[in-house]
Order: sequence, then C-alpha cells, then structure tokens
Amino acid sequence: MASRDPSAGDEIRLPDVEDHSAESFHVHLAQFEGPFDLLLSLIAKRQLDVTLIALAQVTDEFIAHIRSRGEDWDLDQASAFLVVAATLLDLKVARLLPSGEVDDEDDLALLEARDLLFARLLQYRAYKELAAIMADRFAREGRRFPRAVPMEPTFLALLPEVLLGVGAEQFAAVAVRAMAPRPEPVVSIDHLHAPKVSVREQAVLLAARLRAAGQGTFRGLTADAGAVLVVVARFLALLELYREGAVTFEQMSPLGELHVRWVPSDVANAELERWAHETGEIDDYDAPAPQEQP
Amino acid sequence: MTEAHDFTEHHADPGTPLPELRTALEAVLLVVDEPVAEVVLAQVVERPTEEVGALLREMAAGYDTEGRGFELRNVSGGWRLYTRESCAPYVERFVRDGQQARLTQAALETLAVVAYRQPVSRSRIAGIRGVNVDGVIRTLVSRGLVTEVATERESGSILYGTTAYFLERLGLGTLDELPPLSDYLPDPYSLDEDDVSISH
Amino acid sequence: MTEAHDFTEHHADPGTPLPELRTALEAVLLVVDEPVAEVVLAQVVERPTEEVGALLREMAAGYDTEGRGFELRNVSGGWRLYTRESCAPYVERFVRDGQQARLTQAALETLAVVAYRQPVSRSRIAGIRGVNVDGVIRTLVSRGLVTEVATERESGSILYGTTAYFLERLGLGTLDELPPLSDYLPDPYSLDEDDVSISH
Repeated sequence: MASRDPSAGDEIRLPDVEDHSAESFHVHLAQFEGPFDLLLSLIAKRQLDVTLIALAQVTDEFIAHIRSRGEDWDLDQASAFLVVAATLLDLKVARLLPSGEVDDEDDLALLEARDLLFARLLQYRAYKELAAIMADRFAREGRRFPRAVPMEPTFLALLPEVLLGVGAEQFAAVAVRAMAPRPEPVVSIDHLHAPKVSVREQAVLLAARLRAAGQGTFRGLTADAGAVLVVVARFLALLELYREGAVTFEQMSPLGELHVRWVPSDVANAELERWAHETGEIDDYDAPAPQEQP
Repeated sequence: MTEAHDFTEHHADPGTPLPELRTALEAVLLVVDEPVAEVVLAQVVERPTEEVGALLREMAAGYDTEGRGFELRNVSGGWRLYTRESCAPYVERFVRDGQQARLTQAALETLAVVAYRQPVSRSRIAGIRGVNVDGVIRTLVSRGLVTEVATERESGSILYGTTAYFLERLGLGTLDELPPLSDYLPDPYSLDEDDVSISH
Repeated sequence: MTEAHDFTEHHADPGTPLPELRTALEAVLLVVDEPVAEVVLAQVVERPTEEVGALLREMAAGYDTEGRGFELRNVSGGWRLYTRESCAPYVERFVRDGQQARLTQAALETLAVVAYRQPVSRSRIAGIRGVNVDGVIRTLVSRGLVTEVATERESGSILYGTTAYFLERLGLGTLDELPPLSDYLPDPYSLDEDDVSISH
C-alpha cells in the first residue's frame, strides 16, 4: 500500500504494487498517477485531499478508457466508476464549502453531510475489499471437492421412506415454478429516463436572454428550468459561455446570489452561431442514453 | 487444521508442489462414484499402471493395519473406498436416523423437472434449474425416486425418468395422472415473476 | 454445556468387537453427503458431543500432518470430507461440471453487503452500493447463496441473508469467521456503522 512521502509535499509517491492488469483504469494527474482504485484508497485514508484532484480530468480519462475498449467495455467497471465519481464529486463539493465557523444549523448540516459522504466512500471501499477476499476464498474453495458419492448398496435399503411433503396438485405447482424462465439479470435503467438536455441548446437560449437583458442572476436564469437536469445543464452552459469569454460572474458572498453579466464578444458570438446551427448534437454533458446490457 | 479458518491465508499459487502419488490417488478415490479401473487411475496420475496397482494394494493393506474407518477394495475390476465392515452398526444408525426423510426444496424441484420432462439429461435439467444438479440427481436416484432410463443416441448422455416408487409416493397410478402444467401456469397477461416465484 | 449423552455399552453381537471411536467416526464421515453437525455424529456413536468434537479436530489435524489426500473440515456448522487442495489438478480430471460459474464483481460486492448487513432489504443494499441491485439479488438467490429470511414489520420489505450453501462454498464454519468489517474501515467510522448507511 502506498505511504505518504513526507518530503514530497502533496505529491504522492506511488510504489509499484498491486496488480496493474492492462484492463484496470489508470489516471494521470498532477498529484497522482496510477490505478483509480489506489487513488480512491488514498483519499479514503485521508492521504490525499480530494479538493486537489481535478475530477473532470479523471472523468475525461475514464471516458477515454471506456472508448478505447470499443464494444468490449466493462459494465461493472463503468457503473462502479459512476458511483465512486458521484460520491467523490459530492465529497469535493462538501469540502469546498466554507468551514471556518459553524454559525447556524445549516452549516452544521453541511458538515454532517460531508462526514456522511466520506463515511459512505469508506464503506463502499470496505465492501469492495471484502468482495475481493470472498472471490479469492471462492476460488480456493473451488479447488477442494466434497465427498459426494452414492450410498453403498448395503445401506441403501436402510434409507427412510421418502416424504415428498406435497400432493399431486402442489407437485405440479412446484414443477411450474422450477421450470419458469429465470429472469436474466439486467441493469435497471429506470432512473435514467430523464429527457436529454443539450448544454449547447441551453447556452444559446441563455445567451439570447443575457444579450437582451445585459445581466441576470443564476436564480433568475433557472427560474423556468423545471427539472434539476435543466438547471444543471444551464449551470454547465454558463461555464461554457464563461470559457468563451461571453459572460463574467460575480458573487458577493459564499453561497450568495450569483450574478451573470453579458460580455459582447465577436468570437463568442461566432461560436454561439455555430452552436445554434448544430442540431441534434450529443454533448458529453447530456443525460446518459439508456444503455442495454451487452 | 485449526478450528478457526484463517481467512486471509492465500490460496495455493501455481508454484505449489504437486502432492505425492499416494496423496493424489487418495484424493481421486474420495470423489469417484463407482469402482475405477487401475489403468484409468494410472492415466489420471500419469504413472505406469503397474506402479499404481502396486501402490493401491499397499494403501489398501495400510488402511487395514491402521484400523481406518474405510477400506480400499478392488471390486469387479475397479477400486473404490467402502466403509469398514466392523463399523456397519454405526453407519447403519446414521443412515437410518441421520438422513432426512423429507426431500429438500432443491430435490423436490429437480424431481418435478424430471417428472414433467422425462426422459431428460442432467445437463438439460441443469439448464432449466440454473444450477449444477449432479448431487441432487444422485440423491433422487439413491432414494429410488428417479432412475436411468436411456442413453441419448448422439451425445451419449444418460437420460433420467421417474420410478414406480415415485408414483406410489405421490399417490398416482400412472404418469398420465400427473396434473397438466397448463392448469398451473399463470395467466400470460398477468405473468409476473413474483407470481411465479411465490409459492407460499 | 448440555448433559452428556447416555453412554450405553455396545449392544452388537458379541462376535465382532466394536471399532474404536475414531474408526467409527471415519466410517460415518465416508457416507455423509453434506456437512454433519457434531451433535448428530455424537448421537450416532453414543458419546458426549465435546469428546466427539475434540476427536474430530484431532483427526483433521492428523490428516493434514500425514499428508492424506483428503481433509476433514468443519464448514457451515458441520463436518465433511473434502479432497486436499494440492490434489486439485488430479481431482479436476475426474469431476464433471466441477467448476462453478464465476460471480461478477457486482454480484460479489452485493454478496459482501448481504453477508455483513443481514438481514437486509434490497433498498438498504442499493443505498450502500449506490445502484439498483434487484437483478443481482435475483442472481444470488438463484445461485442459492442468498435467500429471503424475513419481512420487515413496518415497511413490508423482504429481508435477505446468506445461506448454509454460502458458508460451505466459502469454507466457513459460521458467519463469525468472516473477517470483521471494522478491519476494513478506518477507526472513527467503524464505531457506528448504522449512521453510515443512511445516505438517502
């Protein structure tokens, strides 16, 4: 297991241990380079601060990793990553929130939420490790075969008379149940039925409003969003606009009102023009399409 | 072996030395379910038949002098472990008192598949049940409820069917008196896995 | 401790001397086809359970030191003979369908949650795992590793637990032999696990 090298500051020196199968997902970050699992265990052991990790980069690398496997991607690995990444994201959000003084109950609740998230990450990690031990155990036990041979003829006659315990009618019901097709395990996609929301569509929409009004608040710009997913898409759209230099942000206090100001820019306008003409483009930020199990 | 199993102990890596010939033979003899010819055992342990035969005779004599609870006997051209004759009173008591009269749920379900699908091979039953059924079939055969009825022409698989004793235990005269399955199938439109799996 | 079993002297015909206790136990173990509880073996040989238990442990240790091809193991609450692990390469040539299908990572992790949290509902497992576990639970139930053990009074949710077969497949005597969950959680968080799992 990796130990922190005191001379390396926030750099984590990674001893070359554990099985790095070609299949496993590796991340390459400024603070850390190595298998994702190890990154997780370092965070869980508080040897690495989650706020130092660029999660977007981790996510990009994971998507690239999945794509590189082509048709052959691993559903287990992908869903495990999603669970962990979502928890890390929650954790990072909670960690970035102000923690100087605990004034009111809201702050206290936030601190508790942070601890719960952290605990959840640890717990997830623990079961993963225990599952590995069980797998090892199953494999080892599979190499031992129990004695299971027919009774010696001399003793057969001594076996007690069999009790079926059911009548003919119940027996038929047992047969029906025994022969019922077993449901194939499928990954539930019930929670993924959210409509697709395009970040760029939202960007075009917000740009039009801001161009007309000159400025607005995040609260106002999302008042008509309807679904959480649209709020998220609009938040990401604003980040995109910020990257294009089309808007600036101002926030007087932490968690206070977020003011957005339109910045006229030819470059940004040209880009927005292009986005407006793209129809049906699927963006990385779109809601995931329902995925059938391969 | 200690009482508490060491959970973290690692399983044998490929580098584990192979066991002695005697140990290997003893292990194979523990799982064979009918007398096995010397030549077959010799193939399994990859040694000359004469060497294996001599060792088997030596092992059999050893079990006798050590007073083991089992004997290694060469019956009808093959070797198999049997309980020692002097221990018969205990084995009989165990078989009479220690064995379940009632079939387990798994055995009952497998029996139902055999009854309605006969003649049927083990692999087909395993496919329907979703689990290996070798042990259960062995139990059903030894309890006299199921028997080998034929061999599949192409695959050579043994096909199983139910016995007269089975009909007697179920209180039926002939197999035709088994209730038709269609009476017990749920309405196709309300077919729901819960309907199928809840019997109680 | 329970009262010692009534120890009646042998009642076999005077001609055949009864075998030693060890020999008798060895013979009975040869015919068992599932782990047999110490108390059952004690009844069969008519000796106190403690004496039989001690002798079984001694026999198991003896098989190991003698390098026998079999092991005597206390799994899932009972004793049963198994082939020695090192002999697997030979035994596998003989055992049909010996290999069990491997569990997926998701199934293993869900099984771990059930093992440590039982009795536990699907929604609670889903809360810990962060994903819907319905399909995986169905697989584990159909493999005989997990079973419905109760229904939650208030919510009516089905609660799941592991089976005796689970213990046998893992080679464990009881659930207590699972490594403690707290070993895998850093100290402050191992204190109150229940707080941890209410994430939603």
